[in-house]
Amino acid sequence: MEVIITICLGFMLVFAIVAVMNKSLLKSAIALALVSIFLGVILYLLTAKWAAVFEVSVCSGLVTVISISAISLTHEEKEQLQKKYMDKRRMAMLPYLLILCGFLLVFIVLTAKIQLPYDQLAEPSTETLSEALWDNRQADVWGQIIILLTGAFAVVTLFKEA
Amino acid sequence: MRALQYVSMLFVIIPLTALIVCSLIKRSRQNAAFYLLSAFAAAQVGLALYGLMLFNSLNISEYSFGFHITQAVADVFTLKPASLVMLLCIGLVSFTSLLVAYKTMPANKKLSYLRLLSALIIGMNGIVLVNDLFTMYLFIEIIGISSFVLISTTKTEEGLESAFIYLVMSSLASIMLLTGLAFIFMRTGSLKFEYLIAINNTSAEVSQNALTYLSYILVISGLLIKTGAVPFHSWLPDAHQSADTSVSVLLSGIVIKAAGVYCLMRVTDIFGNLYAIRLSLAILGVITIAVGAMFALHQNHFKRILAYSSVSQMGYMLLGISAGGILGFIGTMLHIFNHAVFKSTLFTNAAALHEEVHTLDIDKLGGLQKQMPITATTSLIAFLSTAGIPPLSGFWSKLLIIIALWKANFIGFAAAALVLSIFTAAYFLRLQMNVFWGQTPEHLQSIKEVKGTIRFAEIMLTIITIAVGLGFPFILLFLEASGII
Amino acid sequence: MNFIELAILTTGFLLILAGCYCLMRTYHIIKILIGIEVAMKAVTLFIAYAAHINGKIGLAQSFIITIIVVEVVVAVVLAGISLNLYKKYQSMDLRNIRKLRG
Amino acid sequence: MINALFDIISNNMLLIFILLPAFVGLIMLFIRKRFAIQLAVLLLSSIINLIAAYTLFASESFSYVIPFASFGLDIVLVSNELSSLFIMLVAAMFLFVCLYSAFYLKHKKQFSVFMLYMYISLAMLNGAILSDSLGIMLFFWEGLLCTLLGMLLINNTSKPKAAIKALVLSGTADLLLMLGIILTAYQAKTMLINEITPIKIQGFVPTLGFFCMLFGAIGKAGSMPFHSWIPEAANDATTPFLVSFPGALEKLAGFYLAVVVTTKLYDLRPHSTISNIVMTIGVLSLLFAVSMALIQKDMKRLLSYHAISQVGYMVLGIGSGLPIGIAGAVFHMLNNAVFKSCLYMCAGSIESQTSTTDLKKFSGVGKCMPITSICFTICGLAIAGVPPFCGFFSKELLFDAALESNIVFYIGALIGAFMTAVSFLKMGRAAFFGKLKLPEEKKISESEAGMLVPMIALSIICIIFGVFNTLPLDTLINKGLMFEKSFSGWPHSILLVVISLVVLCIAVLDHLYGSKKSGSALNAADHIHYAPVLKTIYSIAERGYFDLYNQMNALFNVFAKICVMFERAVSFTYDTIAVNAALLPGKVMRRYHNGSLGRYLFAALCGVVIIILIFIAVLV
Repeated sequence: MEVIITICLGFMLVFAIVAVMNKSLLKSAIALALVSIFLGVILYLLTAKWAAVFEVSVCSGLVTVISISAISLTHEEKEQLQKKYMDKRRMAMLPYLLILCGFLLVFIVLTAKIQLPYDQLAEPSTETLSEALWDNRQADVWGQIIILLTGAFAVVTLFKEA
Repeated sequence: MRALQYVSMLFVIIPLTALIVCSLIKRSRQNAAFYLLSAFAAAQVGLALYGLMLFNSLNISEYSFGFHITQAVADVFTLKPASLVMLLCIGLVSFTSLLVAYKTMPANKKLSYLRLLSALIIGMNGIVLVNDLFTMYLFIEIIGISSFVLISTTKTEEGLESAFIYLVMSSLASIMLLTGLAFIFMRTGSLKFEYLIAINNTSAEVSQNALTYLSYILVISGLLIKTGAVPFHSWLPDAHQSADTSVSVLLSGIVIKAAGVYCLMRVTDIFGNLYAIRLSLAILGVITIAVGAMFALHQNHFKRILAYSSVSQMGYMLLGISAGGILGFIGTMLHIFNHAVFKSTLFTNAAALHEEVHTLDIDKLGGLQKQMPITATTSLIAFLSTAGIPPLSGFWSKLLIIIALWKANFIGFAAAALVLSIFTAAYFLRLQMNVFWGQTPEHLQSIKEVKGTIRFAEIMLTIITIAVGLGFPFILLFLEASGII
Repeated sequence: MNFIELAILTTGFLLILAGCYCLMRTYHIIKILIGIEVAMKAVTLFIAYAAHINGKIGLAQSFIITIIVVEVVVAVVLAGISLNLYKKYQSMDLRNIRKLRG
Repeated sequence: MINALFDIISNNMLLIFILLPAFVGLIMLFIRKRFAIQLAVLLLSSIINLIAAYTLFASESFSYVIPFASFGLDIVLVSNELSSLFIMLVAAMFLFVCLYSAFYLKHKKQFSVFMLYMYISLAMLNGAILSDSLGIMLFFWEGLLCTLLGMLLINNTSKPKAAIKALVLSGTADLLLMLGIILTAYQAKTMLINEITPIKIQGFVPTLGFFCMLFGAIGKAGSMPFHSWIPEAANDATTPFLVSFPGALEKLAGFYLAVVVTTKLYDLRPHSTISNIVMTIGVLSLLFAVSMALIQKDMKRLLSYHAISQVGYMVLGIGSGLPIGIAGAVFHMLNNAVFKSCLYMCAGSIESQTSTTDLKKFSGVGKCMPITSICFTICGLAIAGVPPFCGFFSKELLFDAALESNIVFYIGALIGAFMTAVSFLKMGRAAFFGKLKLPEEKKISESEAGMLVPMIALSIICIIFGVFNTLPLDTLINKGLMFEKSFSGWPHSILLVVISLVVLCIAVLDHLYGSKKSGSALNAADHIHYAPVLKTIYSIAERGYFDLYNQMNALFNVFAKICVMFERAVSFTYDTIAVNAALLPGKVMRRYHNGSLGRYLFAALCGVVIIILIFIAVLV
């Protein structure tokens, strides 16, 4: 399992770099969707199955749809795009930066012997998602409903003509 | 106890009802919704005062409640005297905002404004009632999203731009906040306040972990962005300047405090009042006071000066939090309340000027004392209160904060806070001189004093400023009796 | 710290770095959305792994689902604002949109 | 029943001094256009206040505590010898200035607002004097600042230069005071004045605390370098304001605190370095202000500079740290309140008739306004220090103290006395004697009786305090300050008296010579001028050789010019250097805010780094 997770992490990083650096926005959006999908796989392997479903369907699906529709509604000339935004040039440092920071991070963690902050404080619980959400986190449910309603108002307000 | 149960539930139910009513109502009936929401906001003020009295008579320090649909549902909200003070401010500022919006908001935007306002009120009520870090994050997001849309409601170029900047900055805040929360969650397995406080009080030595400290830093930085502390403040002046004035009242009056300062206060408490956290808040507080004031000295837009003044005042609240202890707590709460009152007054004055003169550029204004006496006087009183001149309300909260800093051994910071209050006086004097004093230019001779709801709001808030300043001893005694102190 | 912990920690922070770098360097509005999303993925990863360590997987799933809902709403609002900006400026270039200064 | 009522009143007596004026002030706001009622309320309330103050002065000392929030902010009001003395002086002066202001502002629009401010100032003043806790005192002190601002702003919002200057300068002084209070409370571990044993001024913190408190106190009284709003106010504000604030009430408030600072809070040793520094400030303030006064041509402005210069005398006395100096300073303060407000009243009286106080525009109104001119003469003689008027005795005490400290201070004080006399001779003769000249053709007469009554009363007090000086010195001041030695009676050192009189004579001669030379006042000496032998000498003299007056004049001119330059430098510091220093960082930082999102995010990340660095610094 650890091997698959590691491979997925690697893919996530690679596609994240693609999403950030690519000059074509469409490809960026698709790379982002791929990042989401690999994250979904990792979530599945970490036994967060409901979360994995949401991640794959909503994040890699809905957010991609939103960004692609935004891109297509506001399209600019393609050649102009590359000249104007210079994304590739401006982001050229990113891979090197990431490699450098990655090594630095690993170095710091290993030399300073930093542990993940886990104190055995919490007892493992068998609480399922529905119990957690509906019984113990009622406020989150209220919050989700309200935030969706707010989103709906936002759509009404922002997309309405004039 | 029964009364307290109903009161506390009403704080959730009232704005929820408002939200549902506003989402269902027809556009032709929007004025009815306006009156309803105003009544609700006023009711919230009354309920908060009543709640404080109940706490006083019941002699308890907090009250947990939830909506028990089945037996298994846990208590998810906690009411404290401090949250009642916040609820009072929320009600008051929302009421003011409604009074201002009645005049300033274009008719075709009114309904969206009402809907988003009720969502915003739910977010703010939620944030002061929650007892869980993650739920706190969720309500911060609700506040954030409704604010972005409220700022861009008028769809001016400036409004959209500032909403965009605000959105990106608060996304950064969310990322920091959530990363921090993830590590805290990793360590403790729960994000409930009481649980975290218990852990931090019992096992101090286990927290000696670099990632735990990193998580604290990230959570605090995230909240500082929401507060608008320097150097996290860049979004704040833009947003406050370009939103409709009724929205600026909300943003400056309560949003940055509910989503920023109040949460910081809770979080500092939860993290065990670490010296490192308090020191960083104190240093950033002084920087914020100084830089905010220096920026304010150079602005030419009435609302932008007020926005930078808000930045500067946030610094005092950060200092109050960093002082810690009961005195710092009281000082910060009172400063939140006072700032809510006097900054709303000043923004209401801005609305009055905009209604009558149609510009907020202070170079084009001047000598309006004779033409708009009420606006000029209320602005002067609010300014004196901001500068901390007794016996107005602002003096007391600043005094308490400075005494608290002194007692917490932050003597240098206390002195800095004292000295930097000169700047406050400086930029407000400049404002007052350029707008209200001096010669009246030719084209402003025919200006009339503003009428209706805006005038009412100005007078109401000024009376509160003066009354709180004069009646401060009694307020402090009452707070002492009701168990906040 | 074992290998998998180190891998997740490093990848997470690098993703956040990539996202923030994108936010700081790009001139395109939609790229900003992509930067935010990339960083949010790292957050989700952290929370899921936290639950994997301390065994509170139910709780963590409720967190993740809530975060996803928030993410979507933020994306919608951002898209809405950027469409409006496009209508005003006929461009998605952030360098044009600098009216507020000082 | 009546006993119970009496008990309640006497128990809450100290609150009366704060609540009664505030209440009366509000009443005044609502009575409009009925001058009789206004006057009645005014007289009644001031007299009640005076009687209450006298009762307080006659009774034993006691304190009254209002429980308040529990952080050492209890309202503790104390009536002891010192505070009751000042309460009484304030009450007495208030009666006079209020009466005068009422008649001056009769039927004017700003009457009720002005009276509201006056009464609230009285309440704040009483509160500041009575409160025993330094924190509460600061509250009342700042309240006084608010009313000051309000009074300067009445119907003058289009040119609020003086108001802003006053706000900035007094605000700075108050800030120093606040800092001083913090430092004092830090050393003494208490805020209550009565619990503090005088702190020794040794080391940095006590010295800083002492100077902060003293500057805060004398800054309120209008000493250098917090003075420059007073001449400004002479142009902008109404005369009743000048009569009551720079003339009387602010001096009382400032000096009450200065006395408290030097006798109760800090242990100011005579002949110490600190004492010398304070006395130097006093002498400089005195010389500076008086030479500025010498060249003024406007009555109100001239008087305002004298208001500053007299503070110099008082600081000189206080700074000496000797009992005779402190008694002299308090006595001089009392005298100054009397004759300075009377002089302002005279100026106001002239202004009400001629509608100007510019000496270039009018002269010789003495025949039309005999009472005013008599009052002015008496008070002018008193301020110049001519026996047997009150100013003479207080100045002699101060000279004594100055001589005992250092002869340099004595000489400085003498020069000050000389210039005071010269400037008053000039002003008095130009304004009241000689040929009548008016800015416009109209008949002028004496001012109305209501304005004259306080003037006459104050002039009589001037004489009484001089002739029967046991009354103020023994009965009032020695009781208030609890000195055992009596300073009353004729000054004990005849030599000093002779020197002072000689100085006065030189001043008169100088004046006569000068006015003859300029020919503006008297031309009686013409025949000497053109006498056969003397003519040549005069013609040489006129060219300016070996002319002592000319030499002296040149010297004074140079000195006056230096003073003007100093004044300009102070203004420049306030107006330009300080402002630009405050503005510069903002100007630089503004460039950062240029709408670039990347920059904003970068700034935020820098903030995170700052916090991380702080954490590392604290934890590692």
